[in-house]
This record gives sequence, structure tokens and C-alpha cells, in this order.
Amino acid sequence: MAYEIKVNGEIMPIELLKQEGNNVSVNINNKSYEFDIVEVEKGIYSIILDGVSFNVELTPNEYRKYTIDTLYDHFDVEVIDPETRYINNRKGGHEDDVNYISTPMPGKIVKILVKAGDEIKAGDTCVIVSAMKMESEYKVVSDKKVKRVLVKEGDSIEGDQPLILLEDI
Amino acid sequence: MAYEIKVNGEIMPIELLKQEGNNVSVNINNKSYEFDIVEVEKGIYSIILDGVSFNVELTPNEYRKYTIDTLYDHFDVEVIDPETRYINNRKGGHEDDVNYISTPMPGKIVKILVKAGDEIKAGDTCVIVSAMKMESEYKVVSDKKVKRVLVKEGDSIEGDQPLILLEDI
Amino acid sequence: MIEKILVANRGEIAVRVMRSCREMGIKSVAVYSEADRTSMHVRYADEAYCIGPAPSAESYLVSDNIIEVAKKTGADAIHPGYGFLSENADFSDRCEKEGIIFIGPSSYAINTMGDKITARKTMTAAGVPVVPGTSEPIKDLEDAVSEIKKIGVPVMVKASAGGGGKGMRLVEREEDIISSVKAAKSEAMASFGDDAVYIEKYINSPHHIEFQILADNHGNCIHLFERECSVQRRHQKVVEETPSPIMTEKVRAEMGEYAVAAAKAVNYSGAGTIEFIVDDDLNYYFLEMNTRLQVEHPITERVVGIDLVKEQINISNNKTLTYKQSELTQKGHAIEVRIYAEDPDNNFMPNPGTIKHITEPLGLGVRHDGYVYQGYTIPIHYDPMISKLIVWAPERAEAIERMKRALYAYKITGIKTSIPFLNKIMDVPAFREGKYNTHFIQDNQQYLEPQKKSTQKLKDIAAITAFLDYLTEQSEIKPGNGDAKSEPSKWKSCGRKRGVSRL
Amino acid sequence: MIEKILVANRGEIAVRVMRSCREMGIKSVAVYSEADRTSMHVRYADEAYCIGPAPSAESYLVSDNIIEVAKKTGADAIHPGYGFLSENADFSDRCEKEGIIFIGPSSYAINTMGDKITARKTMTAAGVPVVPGTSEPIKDLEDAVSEIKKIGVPVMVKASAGGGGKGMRLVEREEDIISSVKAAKSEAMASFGDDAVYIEKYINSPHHIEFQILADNHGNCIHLFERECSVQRRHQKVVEETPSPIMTEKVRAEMGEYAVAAAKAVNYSGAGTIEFIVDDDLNYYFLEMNTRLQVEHPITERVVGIDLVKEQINISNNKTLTYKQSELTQKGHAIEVRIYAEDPDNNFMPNPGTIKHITEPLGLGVRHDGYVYQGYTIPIHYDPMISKLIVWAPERAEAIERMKRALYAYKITGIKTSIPFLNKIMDVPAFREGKYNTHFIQDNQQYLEPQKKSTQKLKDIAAITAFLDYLTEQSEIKPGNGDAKSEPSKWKSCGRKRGVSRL
Repeated sequence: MAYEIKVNGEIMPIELLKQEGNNVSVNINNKSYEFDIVEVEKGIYSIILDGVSFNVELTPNEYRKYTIDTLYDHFDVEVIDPETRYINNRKGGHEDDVNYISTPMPGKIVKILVKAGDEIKAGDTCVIVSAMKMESEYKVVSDKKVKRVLVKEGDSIEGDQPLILLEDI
Repeated sequence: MAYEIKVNGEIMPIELLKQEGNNVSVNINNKSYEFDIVEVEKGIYSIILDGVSFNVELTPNEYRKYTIDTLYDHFDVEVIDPETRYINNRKGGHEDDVNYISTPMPGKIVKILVKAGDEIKAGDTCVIVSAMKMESEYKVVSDKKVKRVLVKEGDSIEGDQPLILLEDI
Repeated sequence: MIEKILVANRGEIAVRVMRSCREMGIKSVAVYSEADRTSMHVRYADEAYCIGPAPSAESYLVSDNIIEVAKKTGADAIHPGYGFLSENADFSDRCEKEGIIFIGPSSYAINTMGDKITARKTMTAAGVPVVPGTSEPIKDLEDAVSEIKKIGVPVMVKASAGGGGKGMRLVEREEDIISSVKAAKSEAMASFGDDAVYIEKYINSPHHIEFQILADNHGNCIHLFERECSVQRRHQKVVEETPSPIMTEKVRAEMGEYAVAAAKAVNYSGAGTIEFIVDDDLNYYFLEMNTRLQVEHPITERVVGIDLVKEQINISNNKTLTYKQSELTQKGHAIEVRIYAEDPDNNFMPNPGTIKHITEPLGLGVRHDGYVYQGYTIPIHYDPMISKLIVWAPERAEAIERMKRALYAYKITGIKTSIPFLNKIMDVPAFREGKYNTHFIQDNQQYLEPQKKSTQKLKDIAAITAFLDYLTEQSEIKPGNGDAKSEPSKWKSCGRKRGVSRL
Repeated sequence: MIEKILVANRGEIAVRVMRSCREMGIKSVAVYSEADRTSMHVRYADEAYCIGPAPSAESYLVSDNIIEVAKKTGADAIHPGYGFLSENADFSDRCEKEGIIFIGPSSYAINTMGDKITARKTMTAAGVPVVPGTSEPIKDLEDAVSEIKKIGVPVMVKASAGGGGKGMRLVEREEDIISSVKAAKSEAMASFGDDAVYIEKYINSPHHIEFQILADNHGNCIHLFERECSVQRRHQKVVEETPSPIMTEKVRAEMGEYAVAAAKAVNYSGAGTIEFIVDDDLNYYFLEMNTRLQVEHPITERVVGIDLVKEQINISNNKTLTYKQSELTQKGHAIEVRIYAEDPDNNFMPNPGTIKHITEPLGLGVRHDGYVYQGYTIPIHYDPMISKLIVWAPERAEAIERMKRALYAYKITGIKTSIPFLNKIMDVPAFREGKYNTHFIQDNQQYLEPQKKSTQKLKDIAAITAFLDYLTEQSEIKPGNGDAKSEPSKWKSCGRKRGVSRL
């Protein structure tokens, strides 16, 4: 099973070599680690590596994607299984080219500035979202055509929810 | 569905009358309550009853049995569904007559003083269990015959685990 | 005597007020919006009533609903906390009319201090130093120039009808006076159709230092020393400490006396704060008065050893102050940081969400005033502050180390918070030396930037942890995965039960 | 200078020591038994090493394994905490031989104070008052009688070979002396084949009061005032406070001087505690010395404002004491309670298990030193103490109310704890008045009995909550239950998401 793992954008091969109880041996990018690892609370792992104690906090996001927090660092991690890898390869690595606008956090739609069929220029604001008394403008980064508007003004939205579908011109 | 509920040994009829969102109407022992109830954390309920705010902590034990803690009180609660009630009635209410010895907490078997086939008298010690440096003797409350010893000295045990099976003489 | 208090607020301050009520044997009544049914103040209070929909304009700001609950529950008094109705003179009046004690000052004090111009005039009359400047708009160029010469550069020239920086000029050199005033006037005319200007002394390196005061209904007023609040971002305080690292005994005593004079000038009653702007040479000027409890009140409580909410309640009970000025001292050093649900890597955007897990800091010298808990969803309608962390130590340097230790132990997942940013502040040389002013954050960007580089080892550890978690989930979804080497659920179940089962 | 410390302990004290290490920039090394892989001290430390199986005799008490880890990790010093190896003279010696600093006194001090007879002789020689009595066994009846007359009744006559109450007689009246001594001697002969007896002054209404001391390696020694520890159950301290409610300025000063003299008599170095037995008239007698940090040290830290662990480390660094006696004062009042995993309704049987949920008390004047967390399983091998709750307030009465408030907010499910029992202690009249001695718990049984009656309303609420939870689970197991009235999963899912979805 040839897995890959993507950490903050960088893709590396990863393999589980051995596992006995809490002791795990893993090879990542041709480097081997021997861990003593225990999930001490839901999503909180205690790791002892060569005597050094680490606390790692893991939040699962979408399928195969995780947010990892260590003492001072924050990582976005994605596990790439062989199947996904095959599909990605066929797409020529374009798997990140998402054609919609979303917000990183929950909020409320204040204003929608576009409608289906509009052709908009890079930098144009599509939607204004408020969260906790602060309003933020969401723009497109390249020229696009608005395919569909999925929300209306006044709607409450979740984080990472598609708001406006776009298509390339 | 005629349910009964047993609280600290007392059995009362209970019925869910109505439920809209968080608002629940329940009749217990011919008295009606209207609750605003929300589970705010796993096992922690916030209840507002006539404006008064209660925090109730619930720990599920065996099937249908719960431990409930409020600010100063502790309750053992068992939900009796119609089927169980029918069975209990046929047994003449003897449902609590458990024929084994167990401990309320995890520990370690220090000494076993009986073996299968022994006839023992009320008050005889069957087993000594240690937990956290303290040893406790577990006795029988009426004359019994030892059916089977399920543990051996030095074993670690869980709370409420049957240790010695008994039978009436 | 007050026996039941309605707390007209939410979040950490509502819980904090209720804690003191509980210690005094006073019943507390919570009010909550529809978005706050699961909020901690509802759970902590003795009684709780819903007062309307989520937006505060329809709930926490609706006097009628709050008064109605107070009457229904027989509450003797209302504590407004900070924000919401705490500095609303009409609400103070309304309470009085309804025969409910408003735990705060009279509408007269709120109104006088709430209006900048009136406050300035009142303070000048009371002999309290204010930032030198004009108290009336100036139309005439000559008058403006002579006024500036009187005050002395640097000054700020501001359009009297203005706002948003339009018609505003900083004058730093004598020779620029005339040209700058002309420019400001013409810009003001173009923008607002009015070329009248104000002139105000410009404080080059401003410190924000405030004094806590307490005043009873019998003419007694004391101050509880200063709080240094110069670490600010977008005019929001981020870190507060007491004593101020730049304060001297002499100036402290003077400023304290002025703070008391300021409060007395408006017949103040209750707890309040006199804010001063202070320059590097310790020249100080009255800025404004906050006629309520402040977010940062705990550092004063710690160093002076007084429960300010209890004092507020005592005062509302018409008691005389518990302490005399001469009985008060500052012992040791306290620092507070405010923890916000925000993303420091993304321009401090609010980052509400559901708390997946929280570990609160504990131990010697640490106070944590919060209201969130595991599984709680922070609503998007209110302030994103989730808690305040307060530390104390005999000396400032030790307090900084203690704050770092507490921040290290404080873990929240599910949302992003300002914890990493606060931790960086504790390491900025200017902060450690106590040499900072309100420009601190912009002046120290290089120390406060999100750290983009992590060690390769940590990166690998993060990757491996996610990978193992993934394999575990996979094997739970499809048991008998077939791969002999991977039985990944081991470390999860094992870790869980080990204390009991591995004997 | 010490740069890395191995903490040879577990639980709250290990974490507490590591916190101070972190504030001082000192790396910490945890050692742990196989039962403690998930324990908080392993997670908190910079490094962690397993030193053996669960039983402490095979792990935390094995000097060899601990020394080996210290050498491997390059630790400069070992902090023993309390219990385990903390009062083990051989271990202190061993560390010295291996060139590792033992953070505690020399083996000489440990040995001298560890043996009751030697300690008594040493203290008598140093002029420290000890409980009046014989220092050698008495064989002769006449000698015994004259000794008792010299000491004065009441006295306790004890079999010198004895134990377990056999051959022990309390003599309260002059006229009972001869008969009591005879009875004791004959019982002693029958039980132990030896009729020699000791005679000791009987303290009718004993208070347990101890003094914290600090001594450096340069001949300086200070005391940090007293702790009142008379609330005890089975000779285990349950509640501690400082100042003692029965103490006077004069006696405090005297006892403090004797505490310093006692420490100097054994060339003490580090933190230690001199325990006294005190009667109602404030006569005091040396009882024993604890040559280590005490569980109850935080109340002293709070009232005196000193971090005792940091002072221990400073002393071990051969520094002189940070404070002079004249610089120390007691400010306000602190109370500590010990929270045990035990069942107060079942004769205080230890009640280990898995923490299902924990809410820790927060806010003004509250310190919480614990080590357990949600999901943690308390091992059955060690002490069942899970945390210490310490409160401070300017006055004793307020501190008691604050403790009640903190206990109210402290919630643990999954295990039973002593919290309800501690809460009752805070309401016992004798405790509130500060008039109690070591008989407090037995004398106040009527206040401390588990409350058997609850209001019918609470009983109904408990029943209904369980019923609703049951219905929810049922409907989740078999969806489409058919009953139109019951869609019971609503309040669960609704509560969870409400903050987000109900806008």
C-alpha cells in the first residue's frame, strides 16, 4: 500500500513499517522514526520519541484531511491513498483547483454582489460576509464566470461551505 | 408504552407527554413537569424548570441503568420498560437477587478464602481485594454454596465484575 | 440588602459576576438570547430566562425584556457587566424608576463622562490635567496659529466636523504651522463643508495608563492604583499589567489623586476607571472615564487583594467602602492577556466554531476567567473573546515566565486563538524590558509575525500522527484489512484502557 | 547551575514541580511506571522514560533505575516530590555519590529527623519544647508514679514494646495514677512479655500546627509562618489553612523561632516542615520534622507570596535565600482541600476509575493543582488524591465562601470523590468559627454524614433526565420508533448544534 502524505503543501511518501502495542515504526521520505504513541484524550496524542515528550492535537476535517497542532506549530495534513494518488496523477495534479467561493469560518451573508451568468474580473468582490461584527469581502483571484449563487443575503453559513460556484472563462 | 422508573429503590410510573425542540413535558408519579432540557456536554444536561437552572450529570452504567449527580445529590436510576416489568412481575419482584460476589471498584485479588463446592455461612469472608493500598473483605450476607470461583489470587479486576458465583442452599 | 441580582450580560463577565454573588450568598439570575441557551452563564446561574433572538439589539440590549425578567424574578439589582447596557444612562435611569438597583453610576455620571467635550470641560474645572488643546472649534487661521504656538509642537490639527482621518494634520515643526493648518482647513471644507478645526497636543510616544477607582454613596472615594494597557491592536487592549513598568511612586500618587478628583467631580458611585494618556517623560493627561467594570479588572484584584465585584455590590447596598486609601498597597506584579477566537495567521479574523477540546492552565499564580467548555459552540453574534488569563508573581520578570508557562499549558482545539500571538508578545525584547507604548505591536512586527518555518522533525511527527489516525479509522471502517503489518487500532484502544487492563 | 531536573515522582506534585522548572527555563525529565504512560506528568515533561512495572516498589522506589535515567539524560538534579524516595536517606547519599544534586536535605538531616527518639533528643538539646515525658523506658512502678507526678495529669502510659493500643492507659486524675500504671504494666507483660512503659503528657484537645522553613547552604534559615492542619481523617490531613485561627502574634513568633532552631540543629538545607502539637492554651511541643515539600505547601505560597519549589532549586544551586525573615508577612487567608477519588457514602473507600468528564473551578482567588483529565484512568497502584484546591481571600470567612463556590463549580463524573464531604466541612459551625482540633471529624459526625434525603423535585428531575436519555438512545438504536409523541433525539442534536444552526 503506497501512501503519500501532504504536509503544508509538501508531498512525501510514508509507510508503516512495524507496530507492537504503542510502539510504532514509520518511514517518511526515506527517514525512519520509532515512536511510543498513545491517544490520551480524544484527538490528543502523547508521543515519546527518543525520550522527548511531544503533545500533538489532531482535528479531523474532511475525509483524509487533518489539522495538527503542536506546541508552537500548526500543520495541514492530507493522507493520499493509492487510489486518490492515481486519480490525481491523471488530472495532472490539478486537484486543488476548486471553482467556488467559500469562507474559512461560519458567518452571515451581508451582501451578494454577483448573479449567475456574470463575468467577473480578478479582484472583483463577489460576496461580503460578517462574523462577530467584522465584515470581510471575498474576491476572485482570476477572471471567472458565475455559474450559480448558492446562498442569499441574510443566510447563515458554515465554514468551508460553497457559496458561489464559478467556472473558468 | 407504560414505563416505570426506579430512583434510589423507589419505583414510579413515568410518561413522556409532549416534546417540542428543547421543551419537554413529562408526567412522573402523577405529577407533570415542563422542562427546557439540553445536553450541553456529553452526559451533562442543562435543565431550566420554571426559570430555575439545574445541572445534571448522567453516567450510563449497565443497560437501562444510570448514575445521576446533581449539585449535592447522587441518584441511582433504572428505566423499567414494559417488557422488563412483565418479567419482573412474574419473578415476584426478585430481580435484585444476584447470586455472585463483586466489588464496586477495580482492584486486585489479594486472597481467595473459598473454593467451588464449599458451603459457607452468612458473614463468612470469601475474598480480599486491594485497591490503592487499602484491603477490603467481601462477605456473604446469607448461607450459600460456592458454585464457581472466576478469578485467582493476583488477578486484576474491574468494578462490578462477578468474582465468585454462589447458589442458595 | 441585595438578595438577588440579575446579570444583564453573557460570556466570561456574567460568570465572573455570578461567582462573587455565590460567595456572598446572593442568588443570580441569567438572561440569555436564543443563541445562548448552552452558554455557561445560563448553566451557572440559579435562574435563567430567555430574552429574545440572537442579535444583541433584539436581546441583550432590550431594556424592557431585562426589566421584565428582573420584576418577574424579584431581583433587587441588575449588574450590567461591561459592554451592552453598562454605559447606557437611560437604562440606569430606567432601573431607578422601576425601583431596581443599577449596579453602576447614576445617569448623570454616565452622561457627563460619556460625552468627550463635556467630560473635558468637567475635568478641566476639577483641575485634572487634560491633553492641551482647544475646547471650541476654531474658524480663523490666525487664532489657530497662535493657539498652536501656545500649546507648542507637536500638535494634531483635526477637522471639527471630521472623522476617518480626513482634514487631519500632524504638525511637528514651527515652520510648518501655517501650511499645515491651511491644508487641514481646505481638506475639511472639501470633505465636510466646514473648515473649523480643533487643535490638540500630539503625544509622540503615548502610553495608555488607567486608574481603578471605587466610590461609595457617602462621599468616600479611593483609587486602586494603575493598570498599564499600552499593548493594543486596532485600539483593542491585548495585554494589561500592573504596576506599570514606567510608573514612579511620585507620579502614581499624583495620578491617583487626580483619578479620585475626577470621580468626585461627577459624584461617582461604584467602580470606574480613569484613563490617562502618558508620554515618555511621565506627563499625563485625562483621556476618558469608563463608568463600569473593565475587562482587565482582575490584575488590580490580584495585586491589591480586593474583589471588585463584591465592592460594587457593597456600594450598591449603600455601605461605606471596605478599605481606606492608606490601607491599600500593591503587592507583586500581575499580567492579563485576552484570549480571542481569532486566526493570528489570517489578519486576526474572528474564528468562531465548536470547542473540540480544552485544557485550561492551572497552578501557582494563575487565574483563568473563561466561559467556554468542550463541545461549546461560540456564537457568531458576540465578541470573540473566550477568556482571560491572569498571572501573578512577586516580580515582573517572573510573572512573564509564568504567563509563558500558563500559555504553554492552555490548549484549545476546534478553533484558532490568539494564544500563539500572545506567547510571542511575552518574548519581544521591548515588552520584557517594559519599554513599550501604544505603538508596540506595529513597532515589533518582526517579532510577532506568524512563524512559517517548523523543524523537519515536527513536520514528520505531525504527518505520522495523522497517518496513524487515518489507518486506525480505516481499519475500524473495514475490519480485516488484510495487511498483516497494520493493526493500527492498538494504540488507541490500548491507550484508553491501559491504566486498568495492563496490570 | 541546574539546567535539567529529573522529577522522581508522579501525579499532581510531579506536574507542580515541572511548572516551576518551566518558568525557570529548566528542562524537566519525567520517569514513569508502565501504569503511567498516559499520566499528565509524562505529557507535561520535556523528556520521559519508563522505569518499570506498575507497583511502586518496582518503579518509583527503584533508585538504580532513576539514577540511570538521570545519567542517560544528563540531568543535574533530582526532585523527589513528596512520598516515594523523598525521605530516603540512602537515596540522598546515592545522588551525592553519583554527582547528581538531590533537591532536599542531607542524609544526616533525614536520618536524625526520621527516627523519633533521636529527633526528640536532638530537639531537647537544641532547646525546642517537646511533649513532656520519659525518654527511656521505665520498669519500676515507683519511678513511673513519681515521673507522672512531675509531668502532671493528664498523661498517657504506653507499653514500651507496644503498639495497637495494647498496654496503653490514659490517666486523667491523680487518684488513678497507681491503678492505671499497674493495669498498663500487666497488660504490657501479657501482650509483649515486657512491662516497661513510657509516660507522655496527654494533650487533651490537640491541634496540629506546622511551620514551613527554608534553609540555604550558607547558614541562613527562615520560617514562612504556620499551617493549621487539624482537620484530619485517619491521621490524613483533609483541610489545611493559614494563618491558624487559634494563633496569636506572640506565639507565632516564638514557634517560628523554635522551628528555625530545630532546622539549624540538623544543619538543614532546603524546604522542610516542623510539626507541632498545640493545646487549647497554645502550649506547643515539637512533634516531628518532614524533610521534604508538603502536600499543603501551596497555602503558604499564596499567603507569603513565594514559590517554594523555586526556592528549593535556588538553594540547591547554592544560592543564598531570596528573602530575609523581616521581609516576610502573611497576607490574607488561604485554605486547601485535598480531593480524593473515594466514596464518602461508603466509608471513604478508594474509588479509582476513568474520568468521564471534568470541569475545573476557575476565577478570582482559586488555584487548582491537579493532574487528571477527561478520559484519564486513575491507576489503582498509587495514592487516590487527584487534586488540591486552594483558595485565598483577604479574610477567613470570605475564603470559606470562596472554597464553597469553587467546590460548587468543580465537577467530575466517572468516579466518586470527596468533594461533597469537603463541602459539608465548610459548613460545620466549629469549622466556620475556627474552633476545632484533631478530633474535629469524629466530633462533628452529625454534620458530615452523607445526606440521605433529597427533595422530591430533584429526585424527579434525576428520573426524568435518565428517562429522556434512555428514550434518545432507544430511538437511535431503532429509528422510526413509531410513537408520534416521542422524537427524543431532538434535545440532544439540537443542543449540540444550536449555536450555529439556529440563526
